[in-house]
Amino acid sequence: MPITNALTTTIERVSILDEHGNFDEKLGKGLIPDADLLKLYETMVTCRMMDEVAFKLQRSGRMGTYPQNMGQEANSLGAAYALNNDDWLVTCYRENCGLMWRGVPIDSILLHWMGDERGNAMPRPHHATPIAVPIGTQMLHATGLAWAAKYRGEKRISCTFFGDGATSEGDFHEACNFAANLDIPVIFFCQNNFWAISVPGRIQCSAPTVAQRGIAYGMPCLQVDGNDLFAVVYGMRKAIEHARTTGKPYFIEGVTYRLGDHTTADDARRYRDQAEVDAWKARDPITRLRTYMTKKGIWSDAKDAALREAAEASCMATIERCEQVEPPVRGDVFNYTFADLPADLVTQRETGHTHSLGQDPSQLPSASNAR
Amino acid sequence: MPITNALTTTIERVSILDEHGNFDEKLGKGLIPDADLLKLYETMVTCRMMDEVAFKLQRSGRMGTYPQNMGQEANSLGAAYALNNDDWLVTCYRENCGLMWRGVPIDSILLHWMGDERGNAMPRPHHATPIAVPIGTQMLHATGLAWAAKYRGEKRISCTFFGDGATSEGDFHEACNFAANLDIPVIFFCQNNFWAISVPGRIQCSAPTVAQRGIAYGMPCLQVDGNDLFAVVYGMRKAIEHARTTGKPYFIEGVTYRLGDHTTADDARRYRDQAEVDAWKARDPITRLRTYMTKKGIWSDAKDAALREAAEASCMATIERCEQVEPPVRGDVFNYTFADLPADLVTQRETGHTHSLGQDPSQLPSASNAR
Amino acid sequence: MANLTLVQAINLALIQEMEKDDRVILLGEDVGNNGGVFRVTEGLQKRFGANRVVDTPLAESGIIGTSIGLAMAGLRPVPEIQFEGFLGPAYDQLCSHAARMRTRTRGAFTVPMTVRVPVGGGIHAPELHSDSPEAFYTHQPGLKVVMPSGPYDAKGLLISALRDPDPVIFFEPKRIYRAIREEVPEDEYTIPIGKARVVCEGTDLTVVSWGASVIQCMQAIEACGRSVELIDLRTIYPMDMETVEASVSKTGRCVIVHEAPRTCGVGSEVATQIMEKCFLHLEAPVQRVTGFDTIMPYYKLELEYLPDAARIQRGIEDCLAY
Amino acid sequence: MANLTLVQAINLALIQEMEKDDRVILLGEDVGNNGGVFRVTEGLQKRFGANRVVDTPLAESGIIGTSIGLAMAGLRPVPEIQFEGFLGPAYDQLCSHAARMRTRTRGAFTVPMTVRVPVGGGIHAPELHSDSPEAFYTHQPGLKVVMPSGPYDAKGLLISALRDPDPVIFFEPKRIYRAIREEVPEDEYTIPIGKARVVCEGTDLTVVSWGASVIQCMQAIEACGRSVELIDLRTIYPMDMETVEASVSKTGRCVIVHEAPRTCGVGSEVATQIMEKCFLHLEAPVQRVTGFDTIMPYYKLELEYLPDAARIQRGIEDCLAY
Ligand SMILES: Cc1ncc(C[n+]2csc(CCOP(=O)(O)OP(=O)(O)O)c2C)c(N)n1
Ligand SMILES: Cc1ncc(C[n+]2csc(CCOP(=O)(O)OP(=O)(O)O)c2C)c(N)n1
Ligand SMILES: [Mg+2]
Ligand SMILES: [Mg+2]
Repeated sequence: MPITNALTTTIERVSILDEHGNFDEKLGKGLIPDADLLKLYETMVTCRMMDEVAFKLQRSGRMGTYPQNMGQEANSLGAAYALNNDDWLVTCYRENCGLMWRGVPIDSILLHWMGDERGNAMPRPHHATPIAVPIGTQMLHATGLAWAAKYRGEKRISCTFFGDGATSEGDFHEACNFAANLDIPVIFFCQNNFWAISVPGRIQCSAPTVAQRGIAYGMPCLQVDGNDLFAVVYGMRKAIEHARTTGKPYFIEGVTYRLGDHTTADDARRYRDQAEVDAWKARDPITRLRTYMTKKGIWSDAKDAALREAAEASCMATIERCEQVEPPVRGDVFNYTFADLPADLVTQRETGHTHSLGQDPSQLPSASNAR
Repeated sequence: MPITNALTTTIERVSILDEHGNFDEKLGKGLIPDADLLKLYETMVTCRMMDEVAFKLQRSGRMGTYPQNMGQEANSLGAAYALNNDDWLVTCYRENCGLMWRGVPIDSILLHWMGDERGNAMPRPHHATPIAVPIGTQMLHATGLAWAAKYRGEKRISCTFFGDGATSEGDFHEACNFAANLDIPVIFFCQNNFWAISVPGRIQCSAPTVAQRGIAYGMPCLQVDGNDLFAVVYGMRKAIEHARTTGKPYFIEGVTYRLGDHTTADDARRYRDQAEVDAWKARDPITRLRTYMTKKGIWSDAKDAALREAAEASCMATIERCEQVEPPVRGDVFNYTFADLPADLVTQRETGHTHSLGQDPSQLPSASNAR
Repeated sequence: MANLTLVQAINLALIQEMEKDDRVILLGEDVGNNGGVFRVTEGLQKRFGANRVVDTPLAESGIIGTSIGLAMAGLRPVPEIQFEGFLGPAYDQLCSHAARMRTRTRGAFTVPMTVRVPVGGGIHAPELHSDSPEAFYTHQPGLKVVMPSGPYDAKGLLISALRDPDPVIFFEPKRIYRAIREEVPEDEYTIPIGKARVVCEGTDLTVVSWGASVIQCMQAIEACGRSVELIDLRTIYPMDMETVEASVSKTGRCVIVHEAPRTCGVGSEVATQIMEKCFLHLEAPVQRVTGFDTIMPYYKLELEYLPDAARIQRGIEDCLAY
Repeated sequence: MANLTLVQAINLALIQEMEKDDRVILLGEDVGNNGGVFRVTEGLQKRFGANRVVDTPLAESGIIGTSIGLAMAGLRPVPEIQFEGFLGPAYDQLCSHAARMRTRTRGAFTVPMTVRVPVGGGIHAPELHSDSPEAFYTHQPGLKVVMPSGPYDAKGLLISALRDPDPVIFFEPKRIYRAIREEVPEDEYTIPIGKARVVCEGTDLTVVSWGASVIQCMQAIEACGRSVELIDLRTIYPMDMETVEASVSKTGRCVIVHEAPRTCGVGSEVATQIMEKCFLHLEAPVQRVTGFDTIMPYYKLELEYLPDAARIQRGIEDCLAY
């Protein structure tokens, strides 16, 4: 037989609670207990509120460049919910909701965007890594973290998040390839929001799905409606089961949309149509859940109003806490460069100068402020 | 429908003349006219002979590290045969046979491995790029070259070669992704020889095929028996047709094997079984073609002996030519750094020194040798 | 003649060269429809078409690697890397290929490309958006490195870069993208790569700097009230040591100012060459006022890191007092 | 105590540390079954298992990036990059992440890893197999850079590197992998990172070098017949300027020798710091005998490029004659 089949493969798409309120009982029933659902919804609303508050703060000069998560909350939240709390959560910057669920103080995230490294000092028990700024680089760390767990015989896995744009970077490829070929249990979760700043998704991946990127590595791949918390949880459970039992990676594409600008430094009206945004607003993961819970009788407009009020108050309190954090001291420019500072760096820190004639430590410009 | 199909895709494998001498008339008939076949065979034999001669030369200290092509000749040869002579051929270092077909002087290739940059001064009309040493990097150049052709409205495409190991590099991914999403006609040809020095293929790609790497980009992909010149030509014709008519890329995996060591600096016995090598010797692309041509009555043992003798003589003549090339001059360390040398580099060249007190150009150590 | 910002001057240079030479094409992340995140390429895609101003996938090695191919084929690609911190993934293609192509092929292939890169700190940006990596590319043979300090120079230098037969890294100090305006002739003019500019003459001490720091140097010089000569290198490689040597031979003292970390920064090269060339004229050791040998801090502390007028002034005064 | 090559000394150090500390794991291309292309990791996979000595995919960014993750989780990965020319693809992970992790997380995450890299020319290898990129990693804050010049130092320095809480780039001069043997104690010993070694004492001039060049320096010193002090830096960052300063303050003259290109090479940093610290002692400008500011040529010309004993001798003599 001169032409034979070398491979046939398929990718499935999961949707449970769709934008019209249809709910698939077969897949969805019992997936998320009502009590959890309420807490998950609460987290989403708080996260959304934080976006709004942070945006306003940035506009009034009290916050640096800030990337809103608006519209994408269900992806990281569903993942954090399905994972164990000691699985590694290796995120980019649109996973605030998942981090909040994990218990990472939102203060950390805000401090980071306020230009303060202390925001990245993620408390160890959360098993969450610092916010990743260079696109596409953090997935390799996720692979390394899960590899370390495997080496030590721990059951811990990694779940790493990244955008559609990030899948264009070479590091994305290398992370998937290491995990697939060295048998490392990593869940690669792409939040496909169809834009990388102003560049449309087809420039990053003109294939019918982003999920099929996983086929290159022989990974099982799945596409889920990323604005459907149920679908995300369903997909994550499959992925987690696979990763834990086989020790191998899994690829999930969450189809979603960022409803806001890329960051506060961006103006998305320059490059995309309002009609597109409106269409996606109708698929908002929060609205969808609210309608579902209301129909189910476990939620009401009054409860929602109360929740929003509480969320706003809590966000404002967080902001105020962050703004009251003592400013970092000049010495911190130096203190974390190495565990032990070389003498030269000590001198630079003590003098505040780099020129040699200025490096007489007895002439400290502000000795008190140095540490 | 909660679970829907998002993608179904298949990959085919082509084999026309198999290792047992079976020839598929349906696909193979008329694919390569007999007259061409004889020339192609001649090129393969010469290429193989060059490997043997270069190997011996290296052992006697007359040649630097040299990577033999043994066993893989059909891939690049079939490609070069199917391509137009002004399509870009962007190779790694196991494509001597294709370069020979293209007319690139074998002297160039040898000079390169003899540690002489003049070997890389590929004559422009051949549309072949210099030998690529850093693995996985040249495919991006292929994409850029084809992009330039597209920009200028030329019909020229690129065909780039790389190993299974190279598909692990991030640059491989970026090259495929640029071509796929920016609509650039590049044929990505992976010579899967199952080894990257001592590392087995499954560490580079544990998926059932390397070809499926192309699915990630929505490219058509094909696996061919890379030791079957007919299958390679068949696959290349499909790929060329696709690239020229759609302006888009195509992915081919040629399944093959390197019969020799990785390079003359390697000893493959350290990491692979002789049994494996022997099994692949039985699939040698040259033997296969010879048997076929003999059966067909267009070849004979006597002709073969004569050819080998002529090939050996021609290889020895080439070697001698290369060894008689004037040694490069010291000035050549400098002369090609920029189109116009900065004054500082001129001084370094004229004096042969980098220390400032040695930089009085009137004290030329060897003024005559500087240019 | 118009009063332009640096952003506008670069935009103008690009327009003029693209109109003259259809081998010039722009590519990068967000350079097309969006006109670049700093709006440097604003309006260019509309004007020249999506074939000549191309939004690429988010992959810096891909941007530089395909640009190398484009250049090998005879075009003159102008890739943009969105921030200097994202040059990292492109480092290999720049240093292993772009820089080496002419040498390793004995001129059979060349890479006439201009890599545009916003550079430096002071704009309250997130991490990796405020670094100054010019020394890396200066140490790599085969690359030219340019960094203008104002709109006029930017236009003239960029046109030279676009016409250069070899790869040029063109660093654009983002801190002054819009902070200053200068008269920039509409007419075409070039400023040669490899020529420094004496910003102001002086007799007591020479300050050597480049990029946005030149502004801080001017403030410091003003503040210290002495006769200080200021040299803006403009091109970092090839370095115009002739101008520096002439100045330091006259003044006998020199302070070098840059944002990058001190160790193995470009300042050490300038200082060493001054020692080599002006040894007998030197009345004090050459001083370096630079970023610290630490990671560029997040923005709450960035002004502690960047050499400001006060630190420069102190350097000048300590050097004068020696 | 055995008479070992550099390769053997490193192999021994790895064995001893791996036996003591199961957080140490090796990874890279061909390091396992094949024992590395230079056989530095020979026998280690057999001894410690394929879990601790891991053949990875052919991807340098992947090797360093996953090592960062391994280190963040508390292991002590020892990635090998097969040749220094292939550090390029890993540059971003090294400089954007490994170097910054402690700073950017205020110590919450750290990267205790040792990147082993064969370095330098002189072995008739193909292109990108003969470069000396130490200056790039010296300029990047947050990394330590080590380069031994012989088997004894190699073992002691490597053990220090493996125990260091921060990322160390450990360059192994491949030219002397097997060219020299030294007595190397079987017992565990460390050589501190950041301490230079005075190879031989002298009064007329100081030579500062590191790596394989130290051998050429010794030949040149012998040939010139003067009292020359030779300092082997051993660690390039943090740099032991105390030792250098003490020496040059005594001799008043200095020649720095390295294989890398001169411009912005480590030599310029050493020279500048000498000027800063020994200004009044200097009797001649510090001299640099280095690779040229060109691409490292293919091997037919590599000996024209590398500073050999004759060029070093000439540098010493010109400096002495000044
Ligand atoms: C390596 C690198 N290149 C460029 C940038 C600038 N940049 C920041 S976000 C972004 C787009 C990211 O798109 P995507 O991965 O889809 O994530 P999204 O913002 O859509 O969530 C770009 C280009 C960067 N941060 N890092
Ligand atoms: C970037 C880079 N890393 C490592 C090497 C060293 N090296 C040379 S060839 C090779 C294996 C290549 O394997 P593959 O791509 O399968 O090609 P093959 O040799 O099998 O034809 C390696 C690791 C290199 N040349 N470049
Ligand atoms: Mg996106
Ligand atoms: Mg291979």
